[in-house]
Amino acid sequence: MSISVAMTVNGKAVSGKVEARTLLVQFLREHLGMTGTHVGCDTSQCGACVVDVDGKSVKSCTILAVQAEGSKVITIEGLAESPDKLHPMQEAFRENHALQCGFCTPGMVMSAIDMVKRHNYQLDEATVRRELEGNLCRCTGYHNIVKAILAAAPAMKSAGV
Amino acid sequence: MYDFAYHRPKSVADAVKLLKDKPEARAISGGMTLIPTLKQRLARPSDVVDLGAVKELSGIKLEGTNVVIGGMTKHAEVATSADVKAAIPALAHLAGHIGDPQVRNRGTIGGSVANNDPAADYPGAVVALNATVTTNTRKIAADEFFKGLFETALADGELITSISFPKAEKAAYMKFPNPASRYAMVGVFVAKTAAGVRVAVTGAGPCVFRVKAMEDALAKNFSSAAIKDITIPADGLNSDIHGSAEYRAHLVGVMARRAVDAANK
Amino acid sequence: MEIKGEYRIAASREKVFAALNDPAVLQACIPGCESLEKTSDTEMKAKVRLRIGPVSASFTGKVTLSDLDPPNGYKISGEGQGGAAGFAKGGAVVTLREDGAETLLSYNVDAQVGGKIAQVGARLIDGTAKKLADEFFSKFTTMVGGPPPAEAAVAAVTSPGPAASAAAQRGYKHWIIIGIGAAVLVLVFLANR
Amino acid sequence: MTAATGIGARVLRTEDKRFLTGTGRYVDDLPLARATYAYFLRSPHAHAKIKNLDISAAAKMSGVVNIFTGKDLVDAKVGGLICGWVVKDKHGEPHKAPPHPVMAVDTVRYVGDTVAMVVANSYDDAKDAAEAIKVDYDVQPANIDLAKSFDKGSPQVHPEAPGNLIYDWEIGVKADVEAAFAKAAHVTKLDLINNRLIPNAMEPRAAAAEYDKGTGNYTLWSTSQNPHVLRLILSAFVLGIPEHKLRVVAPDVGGGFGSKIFCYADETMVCWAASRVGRPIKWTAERSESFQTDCHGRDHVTHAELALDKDGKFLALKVETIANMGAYLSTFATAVPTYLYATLLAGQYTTPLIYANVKAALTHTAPVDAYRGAGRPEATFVVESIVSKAAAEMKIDPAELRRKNFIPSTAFPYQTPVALQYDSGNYPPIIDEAMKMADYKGFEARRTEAKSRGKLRGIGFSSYIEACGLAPSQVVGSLGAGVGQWESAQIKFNPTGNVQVMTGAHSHGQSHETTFAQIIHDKLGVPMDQIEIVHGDTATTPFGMGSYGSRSLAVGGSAIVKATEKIIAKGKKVAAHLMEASVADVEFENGVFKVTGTDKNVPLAQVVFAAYVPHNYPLAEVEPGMDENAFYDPANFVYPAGTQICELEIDPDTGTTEIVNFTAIDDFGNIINPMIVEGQVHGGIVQGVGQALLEGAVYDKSTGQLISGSFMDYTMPRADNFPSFKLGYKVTPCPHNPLGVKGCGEAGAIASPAAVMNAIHNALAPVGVKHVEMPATPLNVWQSIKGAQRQAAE
Repeated sequence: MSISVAMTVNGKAVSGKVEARTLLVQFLREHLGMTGTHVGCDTSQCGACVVDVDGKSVKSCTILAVQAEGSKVITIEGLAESPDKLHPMQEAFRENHALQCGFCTPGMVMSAIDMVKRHNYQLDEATVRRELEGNLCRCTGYHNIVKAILAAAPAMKSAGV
Repeated sequence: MYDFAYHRPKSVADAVKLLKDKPEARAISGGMTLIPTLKQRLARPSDVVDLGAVKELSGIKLEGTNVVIGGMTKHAEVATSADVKAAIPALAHLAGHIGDPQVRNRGTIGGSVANNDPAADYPGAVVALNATVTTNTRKIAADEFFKGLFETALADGELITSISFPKAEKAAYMKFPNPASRYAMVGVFVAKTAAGVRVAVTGAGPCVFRVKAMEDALAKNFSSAAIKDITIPADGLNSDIHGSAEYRAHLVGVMARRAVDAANK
Repeated sequence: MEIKGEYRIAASREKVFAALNDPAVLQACIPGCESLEKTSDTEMKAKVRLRIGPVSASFTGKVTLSDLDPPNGYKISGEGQGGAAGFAKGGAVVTLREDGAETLLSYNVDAQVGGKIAQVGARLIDGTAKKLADEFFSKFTTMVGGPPPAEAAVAAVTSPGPAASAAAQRGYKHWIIIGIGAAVLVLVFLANR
Repeated sequence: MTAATGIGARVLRTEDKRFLTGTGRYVDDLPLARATYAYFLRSPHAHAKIKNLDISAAAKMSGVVNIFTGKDLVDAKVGGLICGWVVKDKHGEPHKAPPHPVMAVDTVRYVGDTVAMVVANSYDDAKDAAEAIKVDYDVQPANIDLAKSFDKGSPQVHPEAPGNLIYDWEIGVKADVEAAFAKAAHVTKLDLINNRLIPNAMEPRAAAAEYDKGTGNYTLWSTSQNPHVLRLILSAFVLGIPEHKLRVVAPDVGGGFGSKIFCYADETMVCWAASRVGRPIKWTAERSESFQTDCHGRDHVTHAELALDKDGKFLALKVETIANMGAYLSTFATAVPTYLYATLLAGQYTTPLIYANVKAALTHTAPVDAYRGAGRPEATFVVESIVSKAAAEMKIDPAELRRKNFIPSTAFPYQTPVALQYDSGNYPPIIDEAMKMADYKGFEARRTEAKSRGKLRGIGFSSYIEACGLAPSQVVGSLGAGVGQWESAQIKFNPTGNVQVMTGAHSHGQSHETTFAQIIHDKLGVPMDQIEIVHGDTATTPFGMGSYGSRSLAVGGSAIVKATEKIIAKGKKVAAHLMEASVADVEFENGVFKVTGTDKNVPLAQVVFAAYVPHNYPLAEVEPGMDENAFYDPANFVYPAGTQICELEIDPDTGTTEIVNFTAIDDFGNIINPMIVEGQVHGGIVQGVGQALLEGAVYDKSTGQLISGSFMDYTMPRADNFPSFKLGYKVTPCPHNPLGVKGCGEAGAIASPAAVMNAIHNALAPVGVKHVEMPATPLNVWQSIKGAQRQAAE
């Protein structure tokens, strides 16, 4: 069943014709060519596909594109103001070596930003570790991801993002 | 995933009509169970009826001493609701520990309760708090609602519109998560309400169940010491690579005692 | 998965044995059975629609009866394909013993589930089997022996007294009555049809 | 070079920007015009004969472009997949080498064995059609239980390997070891299982291929750790495409951990089919497929005995291991439990006599091959487990017993009784530092305090050594390797002075683009932003062996150094000409050529420009251009070593283990970028702790179904399973490579399982638990405690 779908992705209005079964992540990757959002599993556990839909982080592999009709979607591609001005969370990931192969990174960063905001820019290590439950990383052992998120929280606050 | 026809009704009545007209239709609320199932091609609904636009199903409100939560209310909303935190903090705690943050942002109470996964958390709260499930056609008491593995009293095309939880004097939920999936391997919800003490166990069996012996002991003395010698037989409990039935039976005792201690804090 | 169990039915052995060979009885008792056709004296082909929670799959397959020893029992075996969901196969040795006017049905099941349902649904296989067994034997007992006196039917070999009390404690008497083993038998049935 | 960016500096990664902004390019991200999509039909059975395979209905379905089966490959005379390392058994006979068809022809041998390939206009179309393929299987009994593989009556996996035995291999002299055991004051015996693991790199394996009809050229994009080796295997053994007509590209790759070294059926098929379909083909594994078809790791059953004198000196060690190969021999499978395992059984100790016997078994399970550490984690687990057990039995402090047997720092180079010659090391200061950092002295007080909270606290050591930096070609060649193990580098200056460095190594998380650039910056003085590290494309990089076995820096980095030396040597000749000086008087420092003792100088960039615009240039003596190649073949392995200390608490009521403190002190030789080294260690520790506490591949013993087949049942380490780690370094530079470096990629995973399990046993000893197998899940620990209680009651 072919359906028209329209939404805002990273501030830009986009639309397309999709099958009802098209997942949001497929719409982003295959229809819009935005391949920054990744797919790492088929049971909704790895979190490589996390994006922000209407202010909430969600797994874009577990939501249909048509369910995001009319939504505001933000992906990893929409975070940096410019190639030279990264979002404070991206900057903290780089500064703390919180990524290696980079595959889980987009989802990890999207989840981390959501986490910082939900906790009103105040986090401790235990909270960060618990809140990362929905994101798997096989390279970093999480150590530096935790460090990066803790460092990004005050940076995001002062940057007002 | 097999393709299907997609519908996005705006009212409960429209949704129910669609579900009744199409025998192979499935309702989708948060989709946290249905979409992974569809992705694995383990179901092939002809139609998917998305409840996402049905506004009347969302929201949390206080009615007398009850907290009434709309069926489409997300776990994250229950976890952070000031009303829930004030009235039944254990319920907010439970909601805040379902799945992961992204699942909590999409998954709904109605979807979870209607699905009645044996390892879901909410059924423990519904039974222990003696909640009432309201559907588009009737009200169903908690004890009458959960019937067995993935089985509830809901008829075809019947939708949960809200669930009403009586305020608890004391309550707590303790979960022992499956190490891999983080679903409840054993979850015990203990509640002391105006109507008495209830102990509901999820994850351990094919369906949420109450432990009467513990309830009786706690009614007399609401302390973990009162139930320290009460054991649960392993027969009939779930068993998989993460936990034998014997282990689950043992964990019911441990989690129940910890829940009572937490409720007393 | 290997499961043994025993079940008490308020009917004579002959009657139970006949029912076990009667496609109409089996079809009525097997949850979701859409068709069950005898293709020979010892073979049937069947179609079953399994719906457990979010999962829904159609299985088609065949069932073979062997070692027929009326009215003492038989071996039932078979295999069924559920498309993308996977397959199930196995066999059950069913033995009937007289106990006064009633019959003790014991079974020894060896069942296997494979494919997607085994890979992603491992946690639910045992539970599903139990659920299906519940439905199957509830109906089978009612059809063959009339409604059972609730407590008297408790007879799973592995779970005598404590099971009953456990069940009572939980307030869920009915499913434990069925016993563990029967479940898989039905899963095999189910998968096979 | 400036301390801020040269060797030893904490330089932020060059590659991060693209990964952080979603502009990395992984195989599945490739936009390929007119692409078709492949889906593989896999066997749902562990062992079955294919009686009939009917694709007729599927072929007619909408969107289907083509369907291929094993028979098509036979008809096209496609070769089988190969095992590239010939291990000779104890009688000198080569290992049994059963055929490994790319797709099954008449028999399937594990759940996931490839049966058919559907190529269609969309992935969903391909999947729909695959469901319509009718396969009539005659299911056979399967051999799943490794320990029973050699039993009479066990189902046979291949007729070419009777009794399921691939080889019966040994190292050491058994009689000498037995004689030492006869004189021992104490013998410690240990039976253990090294649990089977599923690598689960976060990017599932993927492949895409395209065929150019005009040139006859194939391009294969693959999630490979070693594109040149993949090309070589496909060309020389499997597909017969001439090497120069096949380009293999491994773009950004999302983690490998060994699992992406090997040549797999799927990528082979995608490549082969591209020319037949006439359109590009894309395939990306679903995670479910990764679980079933990626090569798994570990999976040993071992019995070991350690003989000690009355003072605790090790006299001899004997080890018997059965190693699982799975249903087919993967690319390096035979080497892992032999040369990468038994040769490490000396550990850090002076054990004078060692005998090891390894029998490799076939089972109806997915192939088993190298996984982070490959053989060395298994060896370390045996050695460090039995040493700690001996310490407990003899009531000697576990650190003390280790110290007593350490190879003294004066003994290097040290020849072990199991073939290796350790080049360097100094172990006592490492364990001292680790004990200090872990506050070992305060442990008993912490144990007592934990007890007051009802918790069982334990502490465990693991003093590992590994041999990595694979490897001297002549050594591995003499041991049966089918390839050399050198590495290559090409430094290509552009006329404008910036530089591209082509390496045969491949980065899939290891940060080559940064560390290799640091080497260039350090050696040649080129600013970091003027350096590009190019890897992963056979069309642009010199033939190289790829990245695995912690070899990239020690071997690939050394090749880069060799190439810089050639650049400097050539540059000196050009600079001498430009400065009108003699070459002997020219020195090179900080990117500038100088005439000794004068202030005459010319920067490298100017020399480079002159080399490309040779108007004023010594053309009679020097060729124009500034482009140098180097190949580096190491003189020996490198031998990182270290000590890890794990402290944990067990909740006896639930069996749950919480790691409360984890310390690792390592000697990786010289360090190029400490930030990156730490990252490698963190990741390694987590994979090792994952093995010890969480992860385990579980096959149903009767059906061979992989029941830990998704993240729902295979326990991946998550952030909340760990505390932050304490790391430290001691440095003994490697004496035989120009950087003085060892390897750091695998160390964490090699050492940590033993540290964790020794801590578990230490914690559980007071309640009478004798042995817990990995993974020490809550269920497993609780059952162990319960078993000990039952035994005590009897």
